[in-house]
Amino acid sequence: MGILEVKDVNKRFGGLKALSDVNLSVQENTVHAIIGPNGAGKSTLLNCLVGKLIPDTGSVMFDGKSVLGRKPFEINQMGISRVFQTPEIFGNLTVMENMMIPLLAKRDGAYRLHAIESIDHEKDLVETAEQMLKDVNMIDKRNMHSASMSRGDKRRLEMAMCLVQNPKLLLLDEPTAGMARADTNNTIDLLKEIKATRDITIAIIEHDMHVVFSLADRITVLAQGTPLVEDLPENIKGHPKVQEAYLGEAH
Amino acid sequence: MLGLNKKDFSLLIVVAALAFFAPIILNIFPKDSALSFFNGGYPDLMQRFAIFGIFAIGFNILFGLTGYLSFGHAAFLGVGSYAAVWMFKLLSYNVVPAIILSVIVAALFSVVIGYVSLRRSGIYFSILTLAFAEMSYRLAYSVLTPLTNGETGLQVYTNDPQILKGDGPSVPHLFGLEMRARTELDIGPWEFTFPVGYYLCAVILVISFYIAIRIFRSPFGLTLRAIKSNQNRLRYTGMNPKPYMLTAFVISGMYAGLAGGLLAAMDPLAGAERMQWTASGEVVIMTILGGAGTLIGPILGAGTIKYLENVFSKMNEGLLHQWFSFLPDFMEDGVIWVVSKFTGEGWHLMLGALFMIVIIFLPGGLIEGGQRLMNAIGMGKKKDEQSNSAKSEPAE
Amino acid sequence: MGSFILQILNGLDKGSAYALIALGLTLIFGTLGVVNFAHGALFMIGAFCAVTLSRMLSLSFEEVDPTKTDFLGQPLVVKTPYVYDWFGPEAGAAIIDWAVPLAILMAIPIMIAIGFIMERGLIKHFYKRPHADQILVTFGLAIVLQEIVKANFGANPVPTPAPTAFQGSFDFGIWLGFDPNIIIYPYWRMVYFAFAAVIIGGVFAFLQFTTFGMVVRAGMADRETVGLLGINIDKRFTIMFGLAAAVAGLAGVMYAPINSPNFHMGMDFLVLSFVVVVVGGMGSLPGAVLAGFLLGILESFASMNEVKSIIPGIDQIIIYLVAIVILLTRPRGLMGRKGVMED
Amino acid sequence: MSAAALAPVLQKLYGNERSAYHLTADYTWGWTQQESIQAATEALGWKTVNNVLTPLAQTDFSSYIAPVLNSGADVLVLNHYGGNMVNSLTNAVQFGLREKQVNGKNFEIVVPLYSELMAKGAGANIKGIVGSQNWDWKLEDEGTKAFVKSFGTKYGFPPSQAAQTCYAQAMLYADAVERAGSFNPCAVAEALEGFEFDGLGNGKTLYRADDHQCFKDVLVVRGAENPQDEFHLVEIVEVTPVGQVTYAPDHPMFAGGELGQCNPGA
Repeated sequence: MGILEVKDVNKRFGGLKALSDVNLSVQENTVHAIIGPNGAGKSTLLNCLVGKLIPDTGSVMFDGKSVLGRKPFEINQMGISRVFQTPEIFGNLTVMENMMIPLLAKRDGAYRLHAIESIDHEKDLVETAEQMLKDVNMIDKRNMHSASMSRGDKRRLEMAMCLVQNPKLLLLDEPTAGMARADTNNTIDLLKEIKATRDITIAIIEHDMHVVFSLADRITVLAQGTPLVEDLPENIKGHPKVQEAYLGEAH
Repeated sequence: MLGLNKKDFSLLIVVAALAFFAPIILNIFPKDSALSFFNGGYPDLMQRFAIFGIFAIGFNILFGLTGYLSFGHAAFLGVGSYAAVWMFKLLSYNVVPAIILSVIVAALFSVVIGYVSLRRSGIYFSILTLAFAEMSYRLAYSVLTPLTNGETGLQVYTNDPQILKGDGPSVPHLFGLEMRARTELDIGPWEFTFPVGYYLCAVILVISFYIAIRIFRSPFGLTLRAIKSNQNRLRYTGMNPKPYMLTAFVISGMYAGLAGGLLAAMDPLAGAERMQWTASGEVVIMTILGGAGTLIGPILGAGTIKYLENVFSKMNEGLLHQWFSFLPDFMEDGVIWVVSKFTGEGWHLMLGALFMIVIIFLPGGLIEGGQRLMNAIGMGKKKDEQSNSAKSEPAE
Repeated sequence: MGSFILQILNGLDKGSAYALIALGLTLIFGTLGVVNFAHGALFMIGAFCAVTLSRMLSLSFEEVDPTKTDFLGQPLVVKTPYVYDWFGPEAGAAIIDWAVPLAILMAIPIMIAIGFIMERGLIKHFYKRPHADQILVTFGLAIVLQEIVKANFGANPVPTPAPTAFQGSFDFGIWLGFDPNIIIYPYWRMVYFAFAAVIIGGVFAFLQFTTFGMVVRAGMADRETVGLLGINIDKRFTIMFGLAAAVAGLAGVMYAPINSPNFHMGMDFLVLSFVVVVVGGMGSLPGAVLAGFLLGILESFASMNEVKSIIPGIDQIIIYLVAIVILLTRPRGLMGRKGVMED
Repeated sequence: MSAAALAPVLQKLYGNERSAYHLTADYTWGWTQQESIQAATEALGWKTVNNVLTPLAQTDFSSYIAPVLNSGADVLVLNHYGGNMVNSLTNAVQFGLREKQVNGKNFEIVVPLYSELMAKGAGANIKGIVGSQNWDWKLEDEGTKAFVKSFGTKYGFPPSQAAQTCYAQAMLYADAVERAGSFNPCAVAEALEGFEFDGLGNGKTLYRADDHQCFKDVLVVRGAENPQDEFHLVEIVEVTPVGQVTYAPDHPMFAGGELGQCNPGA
């Protein structure tokens, strides 16, 4: 049994069949990559996992519980954190304040009224946040306005915000999209370190094969809404079906 | 101190000192001097400073922190006033139960209106709040007259029950201390008035301000700012923005109700015109003029508007002739012609123009203006960074 | 049945004013993405164009008539409009009588000019600012404009009658086979409805059948892409602002005989027209027109005695009630597109 | 009061057999105004067909006016004031009500209370409309003449009734303070209670002690059909003497309740 089990998921948008009979099993403490050409349904699948979309049929089980019908914040509370394609952070807040929000959500749940005690008095949370910032080499930016940072820093901050919650599953949506090579490599190093130092499962959607083959323990190839193959990275590389799917896209 | 950091504490002290010494500061010009015209230290105006300051502080908790622009907050002020006057009618002129009930009633109203309006965001939210407020206003004037006494306004009549009145005073009072009682102090050419009603408002203003600081600095306040910044991220971070928004909405509604209750406590009369959308627009203007999202901005904005309203609207042509009599005749007439367009009855023109100038050039309001001024003269360069993160968070 | 038809007529007429204002608001919002709270003020300025023209035409020279006295007992000063002198009393009187329709000619260039000045001088600095700032700065502008009008024309309504030929009312009922006096409707209101229909049709035709309109429509759908094509969309948007101002202004000119213009009429319509726009769906032109007529008709039905006797006070709140219900059930209004103005 | 003054004139002009349709501004002033005019006209033998409340914020009254002709009424009473009245009257005339015949009679419009400012706002629509006023500059008494002369010389137009009211009130207050020898509101009130005066243009005027109501002659006016100049918008039809409009302090319809105790303020 994997920590994330997707069974027979179908999703239609009007006449377009975005996902058909998707089955996927992500094992605990692995990095599982989902690749596929444009329009293969990767983002749709991801959105079905985090509560943004509800599949027409099928089931999505996380940690033995169904996520279907739950709102994004409930799914996060179950232990799934998500990194977006373009970094989504709280641009109006400082880096440190950005870090406090996920910690509050983790400790207090989806809603708790803490209107009187100062945020500065949350010593435990502040310490955890500082430690996390140290881990991602951002501690010197703690008082910076996050909107004014570089895109790479925003990505790192977003990753830190997800990791600080100690999620069981981290979902990454093309974490290196639009990045320069150097930044991409930094991100790969960061993810490798995370993988090495934490008990965490990572599901990653990616275009960049370099990233995928540096990180993934298992790979699922999606084409036209259906999983083509699921296998170890070394077996995927020369797989004829995969080549066909990608070449098919090129034509 | 008081759970505040040093900077916030000094801000609180400044506000408390200003509130406490307002009767002196605002009457700084000797009473026989020509400048005494600019004195604002009379009870009615000072009470308005404090009451609308409270209203704006509360509005800022919603608008300044979350960015949700409500165009219907005057409705809560209005129901607060009605609730207070009903307490006067039923119980006694003691202001304590009146103010408590006005806050409670406003809270109930804001739960209902907030719950519905917050299902939408952006301009849709603004229109929903506007629609609710206009409905309240129109019904208060007509169908609900048995509750509101229509355009005459709700007031206390001698045949009202007032079951707890006994021998108590026939004017609003705080356990016997009449709101309109005052002490006057003459020092040489100066004359100062210290009204009881004002001091009640001032004390409540300082407490309200203190609570607002705590809210701003709390995890709740941070969450509200996160809502303004990126609701999507917040949802995927495990928080449910809806109840936070509703809480903020209700808190600001309670502030508005408190302000309404105090208005009634100063003058036991409640009218529907307090609920009109233009009245809601006024608190928006106050908050933005001062600086939305800053702590002290809304109080400044409320004070500025109420002061200008009083001072500019009472400048008439005779007075202007007096002032500009030093100019040669042809210039005098020209200057007066221009100035008179902006004063007296034309003061709204002044308000509109001032408001436009602030929005265009100072999106952060007067607070931003002050900061820029400080920077320009080389002061507060160092403070800037600090205040950016701690204090000022411009409208967007 | 008669009263039903009558209220539909009423609703169409009220709706034409709402629709015209909402149409202009939507043009500005759809093309420029700006929420213009000063749009009501443009409507008001249009109405005062009619007032101004009728005053200009009535400009008079003064002669003392020693045979009569004025209220102070002094010789009476008789005023004769110059147009009487130039064209003879009859033609002169006719010209003054037709001041309101003539004001259309005057209002078009004035309103377009005001629109250009507003867009170039103020609005263009607000494209990148939050909607709240746009609302607030145009709200400030609305106050300024209405105060300027108040300072020049006073706070009281200024009666501005329709040409004599259009005064009185037409008995529709007879025409439809009812008894006399059952369905009567004022001529001028029918003119207003027809006028609104022409303007609305004109605007749609303009957007539909001209290349200019096509580009603007494309820009409404996707501003950035059209910009990338190398089309100077900004310039076209300025023109659109002028057009929207003209639509609002003409709606105001023709409205002057229906209710005597006063400085506050813009604000009275503003709130309503925003409700109309939102109910129609922000950014949807057909939605704005549809919602304008729909709300006009609903408002008329709510004011019927039969309805009021069931739900007292319903006419006070009907518009807002409908707005709330529509916004809750159809979040983007009747015909709104997804993603418009939701942040 | 205006109703009591108006009724005899209405009877004289329009007879005893009329059916009235009321449009009433939906707030307390409108309600009381409507109530008194209904009572006064019903006493003449008029029937009341309907009374429709209109929202105070209404600007276009067409949907309220459209059903009037079809209701069988031959008189429309507009219990509106200020902007409401200007718009509703304008709308009513637009609908051509005044040119219509109902029940074999000319259709008439009555506005129980209006001022010159409102008449000015309504423009030509005010022609022939009967209503009541407090005061008019065309009155012939010495006080009025003197006031009109000095006001007219200074401003170039005759004073409105609002101008006259302000002037008269300021004079009265000054006089009351002088007589009371104090600015204390209670003393001033006492000086005015039961005070009767004349010479300010309104004729003999009484501030009744019992209920603090003011009693004086009421003018019934009518919008001039052919005004000789812009100042002659209305003509005086009749001056109803004060005796005819006085009512007992405990009159069920107008009784204002007890006065309560005077509160001098701080």
